[in-house]
Amino acid sequence: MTGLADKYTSIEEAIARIPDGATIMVGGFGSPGTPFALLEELLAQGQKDLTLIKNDANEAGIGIGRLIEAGRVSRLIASHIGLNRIAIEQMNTGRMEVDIHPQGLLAEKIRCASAGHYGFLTDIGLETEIASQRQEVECDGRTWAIEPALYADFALVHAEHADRYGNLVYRAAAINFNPLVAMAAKHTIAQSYRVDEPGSLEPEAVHTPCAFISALVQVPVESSEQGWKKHVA
Amino acid sequence: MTGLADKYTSIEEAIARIPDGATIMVGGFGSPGTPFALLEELLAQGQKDLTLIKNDANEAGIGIGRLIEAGRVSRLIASHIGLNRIAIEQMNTGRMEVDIHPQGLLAEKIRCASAGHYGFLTDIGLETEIASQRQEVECDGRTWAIEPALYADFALVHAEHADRYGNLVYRAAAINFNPLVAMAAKHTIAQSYRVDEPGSLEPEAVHTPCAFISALVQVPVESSEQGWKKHVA
Amino acid sequence: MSPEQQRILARAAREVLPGHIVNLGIGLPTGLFPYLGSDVLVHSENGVLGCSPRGDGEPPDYDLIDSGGAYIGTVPGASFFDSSVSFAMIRRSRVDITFMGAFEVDEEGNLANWKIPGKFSPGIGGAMELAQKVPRLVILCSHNDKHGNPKILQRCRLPLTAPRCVSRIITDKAVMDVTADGLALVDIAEGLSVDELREATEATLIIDETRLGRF
Amino acid sequence: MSPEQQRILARAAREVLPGHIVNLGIGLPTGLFPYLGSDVLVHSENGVLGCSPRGDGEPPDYDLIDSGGAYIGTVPGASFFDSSVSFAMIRRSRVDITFMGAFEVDEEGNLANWKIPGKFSPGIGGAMELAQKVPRLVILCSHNDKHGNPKILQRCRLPLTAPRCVSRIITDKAVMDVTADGLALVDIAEGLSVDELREATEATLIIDETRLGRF
Repeated sequence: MTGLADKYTSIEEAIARIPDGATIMVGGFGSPGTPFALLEELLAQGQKDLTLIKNDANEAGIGIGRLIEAGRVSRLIASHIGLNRIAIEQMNTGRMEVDIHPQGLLAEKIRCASAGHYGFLTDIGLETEIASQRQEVECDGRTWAIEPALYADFALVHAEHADRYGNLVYRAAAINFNPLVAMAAKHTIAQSYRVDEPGSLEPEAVHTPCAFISALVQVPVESSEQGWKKHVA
Repeated sequence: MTGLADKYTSIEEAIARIPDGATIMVGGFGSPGTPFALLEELLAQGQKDLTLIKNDANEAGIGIGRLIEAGRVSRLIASHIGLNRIAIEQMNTGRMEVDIHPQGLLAEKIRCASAGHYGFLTDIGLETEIASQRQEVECDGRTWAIEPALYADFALVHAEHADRYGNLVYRAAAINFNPLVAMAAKHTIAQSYRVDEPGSLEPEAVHTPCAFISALVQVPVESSEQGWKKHVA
Repeated sequence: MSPEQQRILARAAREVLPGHIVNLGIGLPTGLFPYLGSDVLVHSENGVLGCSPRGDGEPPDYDLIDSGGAYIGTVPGASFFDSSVSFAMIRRSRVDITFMGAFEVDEEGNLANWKIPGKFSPGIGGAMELAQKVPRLVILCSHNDKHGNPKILQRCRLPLTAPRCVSRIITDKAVMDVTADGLALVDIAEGLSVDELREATEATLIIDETRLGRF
Repeated sequence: MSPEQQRILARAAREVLPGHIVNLGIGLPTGLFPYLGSDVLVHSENGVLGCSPRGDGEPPDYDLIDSGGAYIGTVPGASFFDSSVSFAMIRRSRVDITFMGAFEVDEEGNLANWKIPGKFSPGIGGAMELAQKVPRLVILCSHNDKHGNPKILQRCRLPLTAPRCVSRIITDKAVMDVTADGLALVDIAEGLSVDELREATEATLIIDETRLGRF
């Protein structure tokens, strides 16, 4: 156990905690909220055989797309990968295993892990193709699908503003999956454009309390430029 | 369907929507976050045979304590009612049925309703007295208790600041169960000390988006004084 | 945008009422933006309530896209939230109406729009939950595919997005309601005959010519 | 506060390490506040991380209480959140250590502190989840009840808060660790003999007199 502010560290040190074979949740919906700098460092350090959990596959050439292209992702759990043709290619050739979940169920499976439960009971997707993959249970005379929670070793998140304890505030549509994965993984590594002293954030405006953060690094706004520029929209 | 700002109404009109026999979730943990003005109006209008869902029973003489004393609550679903001797008395004499849940499970059962699921699977309370009341299911070789979601007809919440669409911001430890019950009930009635034009709240700082709010009323800060003054601590 | 698409959008805009919370699916439905009045809020699955089109010539806000990936703006009264809250809104039917494209729709209101086995399976996104839980689902699509094959079928053949979920279908040729008895024709496109419409449709249409609108 | 209680609190404060997130149960544990260093954050179940005692003579903030109902303050770096997030913190073991009172504790580390059937059943509150999920649970209680009966038992007789959950017990007479072999005595109160302690305890104590501390 170290001091409350000691989680504020270098990006090299923070990412070096991740071993080969790790399961990693990644914040972001498309480019907004994607922790581009942390992903670049992960690419540089060379960890392989990774299982990634992210809403999407970013786009070819950016974010987790670069890890996928480098052959470092053996499995991807996502909701939609349509904007990344290389991810689709790897899925079709079997180079990368891809599990697809409806987007809201993916969010709930991650949130369920943050709450420490085994799973939840839903009626979403009954009578569709996804139903066949799920255990079902009878309650109050109706059938429900069991959706197990998604746990992970690590989460990588992107914040707009943090304090040195690791309290996080996200911005605009960059919130998306970030608060969920931050609470669901065993170790959460956060990048933030701005890091200030404790007391600089409104306590009610904190999206992710510092209790959920293992490591915090400050990154320049320019570290996201690559994502912004290549984003197709 | 009426306009977006038309949910901003009078306290009489808002509470008059609640019929006898309704199931009502109430925000607040102790006094902070308790919608005292809405509860006073409910007392004045006379609805009876109510099922209330609240973390606690407030204290004798304030908040839902006054509805309980007036014999208007036939069932209370809570986590701890130790600060209200009249509620304990009604429980012991059978005047009021009381269901007790561990506090975090109560919060999760309410949140689960906001997500629209049937329930969730937990290991909390296995090997304790509460286990006997729950259906269990076997998953991945372990036993899990099924905790059904808690749905309600109405929720009453207290906010610090709102806009006319019903976007809500809570304050300090008055957040507690308010965002959860606001999203879980079919119709949520919010009171707020301050109500401004749309655009006056930071979009990232909104705790409860207006989509979850059916009616909004402005109440004076003094309406909470009764609760503050009688609070024992 | 083609005149057919504009016709679909102009007709679709009449479905949206003051106070509505609206979700616009990827593709044609996103084109509804300029047709909407000011007293509605547009929901986007990625966590925005109160989307607006980005102003002409405005620089993009790189943190602000809709679920299709387009840079957008927001209206006063907008809010941002996480993906679990966004889908809580959907699953508890706080989103009043949603517009989506389709590969196939059928007489029971079944919808297929996420997967063509062996050809197209990029994922599900938010479609399954929107289709299953939003009280009013309006399909906007071409009446026939690019080879002229009907998309309005007796029974969907592709994997379903959700069963019995569609309320209304608006195509370049017709407006149809899903009813307990089957697909009921509401409006027919200007200049099109009922026989021509039947020819272009696999589903059986319930048609009361005395009550038919034009659009 | 009695000298015995002060002795318990002073000893308990040594359990808290820099960087810890700490939950203080209702009653005696709340008295730990002034003993804690500045590099810890105090968690309260009602949705506060970073509680501090209210300053002398400061007016209360009516929106700011701890889970016991006392008006409190906050430290820089505090945050407020809803009850589901508060218990996510607890259930995923982000709260490092919690202190609680007890009616009964036993040799297996079972804890009973929420209900006395027929006499006291005001509810569960957060106790069950804190006891089951916080990695380190330290019990602070009097060694014997007001009638002199032992509270440190071979087996709990009251309904359990959680089974096998206690790490350490600190009473006015002793500090004991729950081990695989049973309750191991760590420290004994100044002036008390091992025989006197055994007399006051129902549980069998594992005692290595060569390694015993005083407090």
